[in-house]
Amino acid sequence: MYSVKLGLKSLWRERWINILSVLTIGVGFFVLAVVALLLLNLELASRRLPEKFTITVFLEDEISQRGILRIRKMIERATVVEKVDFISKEEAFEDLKKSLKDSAYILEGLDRNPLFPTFVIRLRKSAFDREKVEQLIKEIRGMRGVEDLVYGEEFLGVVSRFRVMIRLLSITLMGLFFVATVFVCYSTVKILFYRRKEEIEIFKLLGATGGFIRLPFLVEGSIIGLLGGLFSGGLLYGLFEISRRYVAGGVPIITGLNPVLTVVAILPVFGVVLGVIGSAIAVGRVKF
Amino acid sequence: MYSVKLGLKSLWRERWINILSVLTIGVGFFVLAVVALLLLNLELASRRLPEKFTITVFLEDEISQRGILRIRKMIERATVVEKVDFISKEEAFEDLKKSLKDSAYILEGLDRNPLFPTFVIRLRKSAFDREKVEQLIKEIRGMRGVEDLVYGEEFLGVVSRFRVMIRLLSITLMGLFFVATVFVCYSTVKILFYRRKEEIEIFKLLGATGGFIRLPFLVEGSIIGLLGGLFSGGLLYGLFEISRRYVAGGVPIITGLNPVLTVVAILPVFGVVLGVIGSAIAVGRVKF
Amino acid sequence: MIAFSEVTKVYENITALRKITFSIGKGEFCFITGPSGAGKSTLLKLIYLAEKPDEGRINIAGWDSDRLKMSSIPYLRRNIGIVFQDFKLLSNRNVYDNIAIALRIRGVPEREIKDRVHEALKLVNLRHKVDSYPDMLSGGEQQRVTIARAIVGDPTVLLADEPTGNLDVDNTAGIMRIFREINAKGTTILFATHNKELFRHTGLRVLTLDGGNLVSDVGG
Amino acid sequence: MIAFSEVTKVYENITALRKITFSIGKGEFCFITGPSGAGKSTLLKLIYLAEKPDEGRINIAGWDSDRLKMSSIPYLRRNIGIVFQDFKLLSNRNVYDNIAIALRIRGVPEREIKDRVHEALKLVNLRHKVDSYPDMLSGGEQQRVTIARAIVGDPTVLLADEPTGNLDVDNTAGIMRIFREINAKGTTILFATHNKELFRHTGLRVLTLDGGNLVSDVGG
Ligand SMILES: Nc1ncnc2c1ncn2[C@@H]1O[C@H](COP(=O)(O)OP(=O)(O)OP(=O)(O)O)[C@@H](O)[C@H]1O
Ligand SMILES: Nc1ncnc2c1ncn2[C@@H]1O[C@H](COP(=O)(O)OP(=O)(O)OP(=O)(O)O)[C@@H](O)[C@H]1O
Ligand SMILES: [Mg+2]
Ligand SMILES: [Mg+2]
Repeated sequence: MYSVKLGLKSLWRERWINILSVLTIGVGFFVLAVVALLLLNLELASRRLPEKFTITVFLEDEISQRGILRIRKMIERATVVEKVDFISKEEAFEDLKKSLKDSAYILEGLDRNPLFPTFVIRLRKSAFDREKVEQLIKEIRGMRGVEDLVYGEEFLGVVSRFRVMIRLLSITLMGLFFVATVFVCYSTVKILFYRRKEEIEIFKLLGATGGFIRLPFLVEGSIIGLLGGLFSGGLLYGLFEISRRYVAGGVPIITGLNPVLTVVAILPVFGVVLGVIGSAIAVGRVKF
Repeated sequence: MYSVKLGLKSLWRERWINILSVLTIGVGFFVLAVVALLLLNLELASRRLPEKFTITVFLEDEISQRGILRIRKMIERATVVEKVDFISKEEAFEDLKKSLKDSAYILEGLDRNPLFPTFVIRLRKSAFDREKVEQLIKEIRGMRGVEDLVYGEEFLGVVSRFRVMIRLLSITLMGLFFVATVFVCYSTVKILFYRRKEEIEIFKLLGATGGFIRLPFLVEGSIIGLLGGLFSGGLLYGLFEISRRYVAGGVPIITGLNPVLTVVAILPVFGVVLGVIGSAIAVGRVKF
Repeated sequence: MIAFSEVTKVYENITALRKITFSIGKGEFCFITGPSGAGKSTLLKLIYLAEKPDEGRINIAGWDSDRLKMSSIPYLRRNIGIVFQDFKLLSNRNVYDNIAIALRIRGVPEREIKDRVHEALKLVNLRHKVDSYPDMLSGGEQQRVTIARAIVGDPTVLLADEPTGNLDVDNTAGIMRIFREINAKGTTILFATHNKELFRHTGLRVLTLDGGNLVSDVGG
Repeated sequence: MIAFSEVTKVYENITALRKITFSIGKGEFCFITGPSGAGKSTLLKLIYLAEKPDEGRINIAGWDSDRLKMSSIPYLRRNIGIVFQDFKLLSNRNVYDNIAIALRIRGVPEREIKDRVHEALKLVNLRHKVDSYPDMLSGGEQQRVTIARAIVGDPTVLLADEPTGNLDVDNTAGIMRIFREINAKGTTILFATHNKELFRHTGLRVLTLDGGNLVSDVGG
């Protein structure tokens, strides 16, 4: 259709201003993508936190193998539990020695192993739920054969608060950056539109329909969006590669940015969508 | 001068497109400022890391007060040292008890205090220098009255690598974001300039000098930059206030962003400078 | 074909047309004259629907301007060829494209467009300027491109607003000849001009406007 | 005042002016005529330095066009009033500002500008349109604004390119009268037009161009 060709031609005719637009949008996308990846990875990192949180259950010294098994089963049934490890008296002593490191000599004077057999419970990282964890702790405390239980009560609170904060921050910032990028797209297309007001006026007077007028802008907007997306994808991939190759061992904040290649691939699609939406809004309703 | 008035008038005449420009630039600055603050605070946080790094020096059990003083003076003379704390045998034992927490009962069977009097050396956060620290460690080891010395040899390496990485990342990202923002400014002014090509052509034919043609653009560019700066400052301050008030306890990553108010104040100045430079580049040399 | 009844057009503080009534039959060739600011262009704008009347009714080819849906305006305009007083050429397209666009808008196939554009350019003596851009043309050449664009679509109505203001005697005669030929084939023509020489001895109908009033309607 | 010697101007594939030689004295009133595309506008463009000659030399008020520094072009242009064939009005400024801009560029104080703009508007009969924007004006009104802008600065040379193409007989007569008055005060005038009626009985000098050649130079 001629209207489509018109958009393509206009792309070339106004190539300088279009290159500016592509670069502007590209940079916007790039910023958005980098920030999004940083936040996503921060969120992922914060999700890993509760995994490190463990509940240590001290069992009675003279507990039977059967008792141990019974308690283990009880614990494993809870949904928040990821893994349960049993540590015998002897293993516990070795562990303590290791953790004391250079001060391990203080244990030398001991005449007997003062430690208890223990269960170390690792909590599941997904579906981390403070209430359920507290419920579990209560249950374990009530079980026969359990001497004592150690858990980071305060730490637990901190973790879940931190998670909420990170999530809130992510959503706020992502929202802001998204609005900013859409805005850059919109204003770019709007400026293109302003520049062509006269042309549109003439087209209308010559009998062009609304579709004929709108279509070239949509084509142009989508291609500018596509190129902007490709450009930002290129930038991102470049940043990724450079940081991987030239920084000793790689900058983990960047190389660790997990789905970097997925994002690189998605950016152009995102560009086309935004370009079309931006153009549609910028052109608006065609009046005669 | 009329030329200045021209710039002001044109600002009003093309207010819609100018508002778009202001918003675009404002969003650009905002993104830049937020990223800059995040990176700055990450850098500051990483500077605080070595502060937490301590060298623990165990002294001989029977060391004299004089000997203690002599070693202390030696240590204090080193430039990398921030603070030296002396912990007596008794204090050290209490500390150990605390750090063992619920397992402190294991110390009950001890017939004597097995610990040594110690110096805890806190390293200076500024001017952190791995080589000097290792030099100091070597010296301390060689001193009379020193039984042993514990320091995070590996940790030391990690810290300095982390510092380098953070700094590299900051510089790269800041550079990229700066280029992006300047670019948005430039393309905004360039688009304004494109729009007024015809007007400029007419001005020239009527006998306007280069200065007369350039000045309105500089005025307009600087005001758009100023408004963009104010807008971004407002956004930043808004984000700051909202996060302070409505998020329980404040989002530390934002409220902790240290010089937020300074940045809010600097943004408009930054905007004017960029606006003027952008305009000057966009207008370029006036040919007749 | 075109009927005005008691049409008034007011711009902010000025009455550009005051209670104008006239009607033009199919295939007529009618001049509109009057001094600068008389309302000639405004009258044409009302016909091609670039302006709406404040009072009165306009009927174009059976369509009542009041009751016309906005979406059908383009299709009405496709039957009207317009020579704009200020040319309205697309400055970023060459002569060929400026003329072809009128056909492309109508969805005419590209091969047919080529023949018709070249034919129109031949009529206005501008075949050698086919690749030029408007700002590389002289005033008179631009005006002739505008004329070529107006006639290339074989319109049923041709509105010409001061189409010879920038043309010398010979070119003017050429354009007048073309218009007479088109008219002979059945196209209704409205020709706004301040140049009384153009219609003095033709015996064609002349509407004279002055200060927004229709002061005379003679001939035809 | 203005002297062309063997001036040739070539645009890409076309020779717009070929070895043109003539000279115009201070205070002269000279017409330039010829058919569409003859090179009239090109000749004027060479005088106001919008185009450079490819061959030959042009001398304007003692300045040699070859040796003129780019930075002094604005100052030379300030002595030249130009009526552009395509008007070149600023579409985003009203009539007052469009005329005043010519004086503002020269640094004339605002109070003086007001008087002079109103005087110029009175001369072209447009005082009632002082606040209108160009697209609210009829073709002839726009042309008169352009004329007012050209004369408001009391130029030593006035270049008028088809300044009456959109004007009716009465307005044309008015403009011619103004030009004669300005000329009587010492302004040199070059008046390009295809309308032979304008100079037929004036006895003024007429340069005739055709296809880029100077084919006659009579009167004066
Ligand atoms: N958009 C507008 N807004 C306000 N006034 C307008 C507008 N368009 C035209 N006018 C005024 O209406 C009057 C008639 O204008 P019109 O263009 O119809 O005149 P015209 O007969 O074509 O004159 P000309 O021969 O000079 O082209 C003029 O006084 C003009 O200033
Ligand atoms: N910038 C340009 N590039 C190429 N050709 C040009 C350019 N400007 C003018 N020409 C050509 O030079 C020739 C002379 O143009 P010019 O504008 O001087 O004619 P003119 O005598 O003013 O005609 P008119 O009466 O139609 O205004 C024309 O054929 C025109 O197409
Ligand atoms: Mg008109
Ligand atoms: Mg000309």
